[in-house]
Amino acid sequence: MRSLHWFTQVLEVAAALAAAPLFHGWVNQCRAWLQNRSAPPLLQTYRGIRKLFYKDAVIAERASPLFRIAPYVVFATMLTAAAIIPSMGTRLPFSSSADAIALVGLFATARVFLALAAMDIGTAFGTLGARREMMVGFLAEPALLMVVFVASLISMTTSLPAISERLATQALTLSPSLAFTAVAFTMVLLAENGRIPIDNPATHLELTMIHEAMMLEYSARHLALMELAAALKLFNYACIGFALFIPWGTAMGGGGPGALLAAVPILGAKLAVAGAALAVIETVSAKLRVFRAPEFLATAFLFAVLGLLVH
Amino acid sequence: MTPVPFVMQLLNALAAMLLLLSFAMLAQRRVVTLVDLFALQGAVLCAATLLLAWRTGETNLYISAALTLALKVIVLPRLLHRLIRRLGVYWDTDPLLNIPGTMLVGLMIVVFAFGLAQPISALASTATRSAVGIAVAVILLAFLTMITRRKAMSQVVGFLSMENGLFFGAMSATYGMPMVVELGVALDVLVAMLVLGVFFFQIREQFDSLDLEELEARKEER
Amino acid sequence: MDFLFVIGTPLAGALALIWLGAHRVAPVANVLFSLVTFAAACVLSVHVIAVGNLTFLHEQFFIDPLNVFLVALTALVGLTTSLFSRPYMRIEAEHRRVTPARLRLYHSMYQLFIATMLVALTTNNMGLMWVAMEAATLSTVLLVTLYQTPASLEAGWKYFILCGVGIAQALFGTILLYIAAEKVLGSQGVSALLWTHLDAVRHQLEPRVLSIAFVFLLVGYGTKAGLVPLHSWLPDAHAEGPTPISAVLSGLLLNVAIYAVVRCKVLVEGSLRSAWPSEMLMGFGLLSVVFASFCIWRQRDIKRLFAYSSIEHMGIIAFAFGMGGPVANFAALLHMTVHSLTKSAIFFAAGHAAQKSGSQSIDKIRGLVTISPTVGWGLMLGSLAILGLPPFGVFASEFLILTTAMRDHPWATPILLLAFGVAFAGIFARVQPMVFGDTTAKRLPHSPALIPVFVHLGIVLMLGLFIPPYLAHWYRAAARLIGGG
Amino acid sequence: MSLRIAGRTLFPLGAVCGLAVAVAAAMSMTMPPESMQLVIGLPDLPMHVRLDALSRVFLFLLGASSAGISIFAAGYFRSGQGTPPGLLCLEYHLFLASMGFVLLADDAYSFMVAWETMALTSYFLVTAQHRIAEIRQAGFLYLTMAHVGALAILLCFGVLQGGSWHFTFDAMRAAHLAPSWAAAAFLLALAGFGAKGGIVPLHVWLPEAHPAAPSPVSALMSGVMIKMAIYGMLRVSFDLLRGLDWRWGLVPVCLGLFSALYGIVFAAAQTDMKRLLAYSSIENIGILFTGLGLAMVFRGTGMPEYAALALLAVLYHSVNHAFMKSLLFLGTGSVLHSTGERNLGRLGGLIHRMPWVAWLTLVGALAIAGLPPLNGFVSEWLLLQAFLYAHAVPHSFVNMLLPLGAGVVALVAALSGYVMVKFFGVVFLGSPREPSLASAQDAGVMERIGLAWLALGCVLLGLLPAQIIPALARVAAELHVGVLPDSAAPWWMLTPLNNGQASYAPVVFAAAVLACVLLAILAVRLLYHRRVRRAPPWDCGFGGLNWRMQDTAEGFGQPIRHLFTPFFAMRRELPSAFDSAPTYRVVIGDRIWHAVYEPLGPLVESVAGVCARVQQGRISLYLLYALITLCTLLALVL
Repeated sequence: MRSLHWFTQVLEVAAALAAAPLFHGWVNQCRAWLQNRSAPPLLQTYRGIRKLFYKDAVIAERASPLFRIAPYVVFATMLTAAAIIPSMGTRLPFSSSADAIALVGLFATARVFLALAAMDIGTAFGTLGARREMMVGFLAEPALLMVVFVASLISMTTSLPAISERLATQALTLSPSLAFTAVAFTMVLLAENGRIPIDNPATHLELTMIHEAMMLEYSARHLALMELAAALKLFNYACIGFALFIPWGTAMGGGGPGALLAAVPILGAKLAVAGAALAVIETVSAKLRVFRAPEFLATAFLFAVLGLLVH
Repeated sequence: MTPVPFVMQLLNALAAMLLLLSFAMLAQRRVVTLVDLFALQGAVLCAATLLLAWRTGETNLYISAALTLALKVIVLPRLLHRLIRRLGVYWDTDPLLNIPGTMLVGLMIVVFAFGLAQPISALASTATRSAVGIAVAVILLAFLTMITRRKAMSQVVGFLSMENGLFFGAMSATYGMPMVVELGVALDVLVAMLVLGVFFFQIREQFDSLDLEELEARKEER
Repeated sequence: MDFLFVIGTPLAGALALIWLGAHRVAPVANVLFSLVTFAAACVLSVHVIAVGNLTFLHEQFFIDPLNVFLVALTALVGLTTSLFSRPYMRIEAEHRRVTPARLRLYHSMYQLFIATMLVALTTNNMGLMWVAMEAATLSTVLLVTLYQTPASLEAGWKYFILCGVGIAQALFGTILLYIAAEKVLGSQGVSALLWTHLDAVRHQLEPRVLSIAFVFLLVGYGTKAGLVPLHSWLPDAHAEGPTPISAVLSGLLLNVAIYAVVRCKVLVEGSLRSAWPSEMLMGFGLLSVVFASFCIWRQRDIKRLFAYSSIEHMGIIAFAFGMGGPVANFAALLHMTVHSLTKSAIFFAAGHAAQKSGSQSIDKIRGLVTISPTVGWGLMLGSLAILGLPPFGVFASEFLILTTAMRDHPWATPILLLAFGVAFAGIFARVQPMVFGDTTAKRLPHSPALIPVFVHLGIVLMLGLFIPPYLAHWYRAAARLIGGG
Repeated sequence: MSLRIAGRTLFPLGAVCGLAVAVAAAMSMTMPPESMQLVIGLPDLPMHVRLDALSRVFLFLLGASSAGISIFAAGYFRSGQGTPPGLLCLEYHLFLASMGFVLLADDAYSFMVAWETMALTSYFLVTAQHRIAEIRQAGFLYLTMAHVGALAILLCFGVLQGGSWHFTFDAMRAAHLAPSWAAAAFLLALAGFGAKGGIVPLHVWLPEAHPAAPSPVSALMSGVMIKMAIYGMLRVSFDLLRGLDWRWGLVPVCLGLFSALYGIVFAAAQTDMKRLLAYSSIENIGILFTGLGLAMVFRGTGMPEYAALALLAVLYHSVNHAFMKSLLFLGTGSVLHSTGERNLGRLGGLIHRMPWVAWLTLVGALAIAGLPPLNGFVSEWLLLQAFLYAHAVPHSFVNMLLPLGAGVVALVAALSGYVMVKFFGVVFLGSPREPSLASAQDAGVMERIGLAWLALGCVLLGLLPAQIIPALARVAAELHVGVLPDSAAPWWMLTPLNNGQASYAPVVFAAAVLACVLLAILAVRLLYHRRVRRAPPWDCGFGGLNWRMQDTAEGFGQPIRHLFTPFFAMRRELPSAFDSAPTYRVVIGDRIWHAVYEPLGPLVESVAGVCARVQQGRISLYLLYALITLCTLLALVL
């Protein structure tokens, strides 16, 4: 049984690493369809990353070591996060060393490093991006934490797999607090992953860009790692959403190898649906002005708090 | 009610005179006259002391009377007169409160003093009911005189008059204080006068006048 | 014998210094006389500790725990002040602020002043006490006007008149006391004014007369102690006289006046068996504390500033004596000690500061730490000590007073605390820029001899952390004597 | 100068002593409380000292963090303007000693003596550069607030003794107070210790005094001294004060949350690096008060385990903050020394010139931002865990509203991330904003050791909470707050309540992240290549990049200013379209200062004016006062 748990753990991390670009590509494809464009291939993200890895890295003259370390740190945190989130099975040996709060802290670490790296060169875009990222972050992070907190309150634990298990074993009722938090979570997801209406990953317009502004000075393998980390982040967020709001289908405590086997396609299905839904949201909504972003996120925070109140 | 002996009636009359003189000083604006009134008050005090000494036969009181005569009737008025001549301050300007107003306040003070004196007179050695009250009144009237004057000289006379009141109080109520004390007090008064004399010259040297308005510079900023 | 030395040395000194005049040994002689006085006072204290209460000269003088510690304190501060005055007055003479004739007056009157205070403290005769108090006023009036400036003359005049009038009230109070005592003790002899005799029969004294007497005495000696609203002379006199005189006026004379009030209070309360004399003292105390704290905010003259602080502290002491009881009395006595030590130290430092800067105006004194670190730190530490910051002794007494106030008169505590806060901000805001900050003045080649300042502050610091047992014993005995509460 | 040499040897000696104190405190954690009576003190109240678990924790905090600060100080203090180094050294060590004595004091008198000595010595340290007018003003404000606070504490002790009129802490422990008196004592303590700690609205001195002081002193004040306020608060609320209604615990919770938010929002708007850190201290004090209040609520409502948890969070955060805030202040000290600049607008790019300082400061910045696996996260985690149980409080409104505190804590933690990115990014990253920065030197050996020691502390406290928590839990047990269950978890795992509901294993966690980083580096190198080319920054191809194009500190704080406008009293000077030399200036004011403190001076002045009216120099009037006094008193007597 223990070995199965370890296997689940490794599988989850490997799957995250492998499937994150795929999910990213899927969302892009869906979006293109919805917008009547011809869609890029599903594996386009992989190709882009592979290409970047082969290229020579160009680094600004005045970049400090922090600039070169940051992509690895960001990537590593996202990967570690993937190890905590119960995407396929809830009995993860590693998850006991980091609970949901630590997960939020992990995301914060990534964000801080990203922002610091962006400020390192001293370009106008870099600092602008860092500032905006931190602005989005300081509202998104507590909102996410409140989402987790509501779930923790319902299940009386902060361990993410345990939350997931308890929510899955509950009767299938629509708890109002969970409904509120689900809305909040979706909004946070959009904001944290640089999606419309907060950011547009497809544009480099200086007035509006956030995430891309921070990436401008990166090239080659560093950029590849950053892109991979971004994809992983989106994947992780999706998996958090599944764990909190649609935990059914993941391999729970009692389940053997069969349950795990069943969990893989179920996760795939969830991802497919989620990606499509994300694309729909992005298509139907318009990009907000940067100054409106705090309002958007404050609303998310408010929803999460409402969820706490109606608990 | 037992008839009051003649000596006591005389004492009462002298006491009343003291009070009257106090009122006169309160109303007087001319400095020279003020000093004269003070000398007169000293003389009355001396007479009262002698009377009491004769009645009680206390030698202490004779010495007191002699001291009073020497100091308050002869030395101090002469000293003051000389100062007035040397310094040329004959008149006080208008007092701070007009004379009728001052008189009215003085009257109230007398009433208050008499009220105050009642428990003391009950305990006093002499049978003069009003003597203590008059002493208190003289003290407080002298106080009032000092408050209403604008010249340093008049203020000093007020101060000395207050001393008279004290003396009268001590004498009428207890036949005088112990000798050590009385001598000490007399010495102090004398020294005070000497100090004052020095003072006047210093002040005049600095300010060319003895006007108290010159002496109002040390104050807090509002 | 030792007692005669205590009283006689300064008297002899006064005469000798008239004779010595402005001779260059006069300041040294001044110190020597003070030293002998201090030594005699120490011997006397040891003597009293050994054998208990003493009376001298047909009971005209007596020594008990209450006054012996004040005698020792007076002699000590008298000594240190004379030490301080030696270089200080020399510089003043060099600056041509005082003439040799005036210096003669100064030295002689200084000794006389010390003598009168010692007499006032040790006399058993309430009348003699009055005489000594009046003599103390007279001997200092001419010292206040030593500089012959318009300001000092004005201050001297006010000092003379207001204290003279005040003390006249005290005389009347003494007369009334005599009237009441005579009925009990008889007019034979002079025992009717001897405090020890009065104290023995205090329960038989006629209460109504005594209450009136107390009012007169309180107003009279209260004027000398600078209790608001009778304080008006104090800021002027303390600010305009030469600094050594400010130091002894603030440090010693106020103590003596408070001592006189307390002696009277003991008698009156014994007779009355009611608490209103205490309440009156407390009222005066509170009023003084509050009024002085606020007035501090208006000061532009360094010595005036600390004169108001003296009023505040006299208020605290009066309040503490008013509360009565062993702890409050103890605290009040302790406060008298630390206040007189600290305040005289502050005046020493302030005097030097003013001398260096050529002005007593707070705005003109800047950056003392840079010009002369000892003066700067002396002033700073002294001010902090007087503001009641631990570990200085002032805090110890204020702690005891505040805690007793919390117990007995909780309503007064917030008032006191408010006043402390206001006084703190007021004084500190003025001292800080004087001590710290930039200055255009040059650093002085030699630092002034401020040993007295640091000796005083050292003692105060010690009293904050550790009160020697014999001293505590002494205070306790004195506190018991005062009783009340 | 011999004094300087003395300072050079005395400071390391002080560091060794600090270390010894820390070690001794840590070793004796398990021992029962010891107490002693000293010969000094007041005749009826000799000084009492007592060493219990609570004092030991704070002694550890004091010793361990001051060790690093002292080492740093040995390299830092140089003679120059202001107080000479020898005197500074004396004041510095007196300051340390008085803090130690605060922790040992076991009666009101010795506590007050130590407490005020602490204020006094730190005041002298703050005004070391006394020639600068702002510093003098800061010092004045500081000492005044400290003194007023001390008066409140004194009053608090006066209430606490509860009628026994003994001022030993033992007497206070034995006293039984009526609920209203207990509340009064508590509020007085809150005011007194809050003024020291810098809780809003008593915080105004803190952003003035901390920047004014020399950096090691700022570090001591922010890192250690304001913890003394927490110590005092804990001592009063959990040890001395009995019979307080639990609802009063909500007051520090609310004040704390507000302070935390207020502090961090202001920190985000600052342009002076030390002011920024000072405001961040206000935030942290707010968090500490929140935890304290929470513990009180839990204790009062019969949930000892949770109370212990909240108390643990407070203690842990105290220790953490001592390390990280000292580290940051020392970092700014090094920057200040080598550049002479405190203004963020004139710094930048120092990571190249001062790599040691930069990297060690980064540890502190990340720690204070509450990022795992550093120490700031641990205490944040503990506090959030405690908040998780807030809904169990048996009161209908409280149990609904209290969990919202977690939201505020989360918001504050996220904002502190923002602030630290601003702080570190603007000071150390980017390109230098002044030409003079090119000559900046890295810190000396002593300074590096000091910084490294504190950074090490941050890391160790972050990685080994499971080893430290049992020691801290003794405090909760000894104060009868509550006992945490024995942990059945392996040594690397932090499971405070041991119910499987929450666990955190920073060692594993850190190892995982580190392993991921290393694996990624390795994989990239093995699979691909290591070719790197250096080139001018791309910057979207605009070219002509210069340092003025970077965000300024004002710019970085702009979103916060925009979002939290009601907090600030802002004064802007905007350029018009026709200015030949357009300037933009924004001055951030504190509304509380303007509303509460500014009118105080004029108020007192006006009362003083009324008093001055009495004293108008006229002798007649003075005589009249005497007469009126006499007559009034006589009338009273009759």
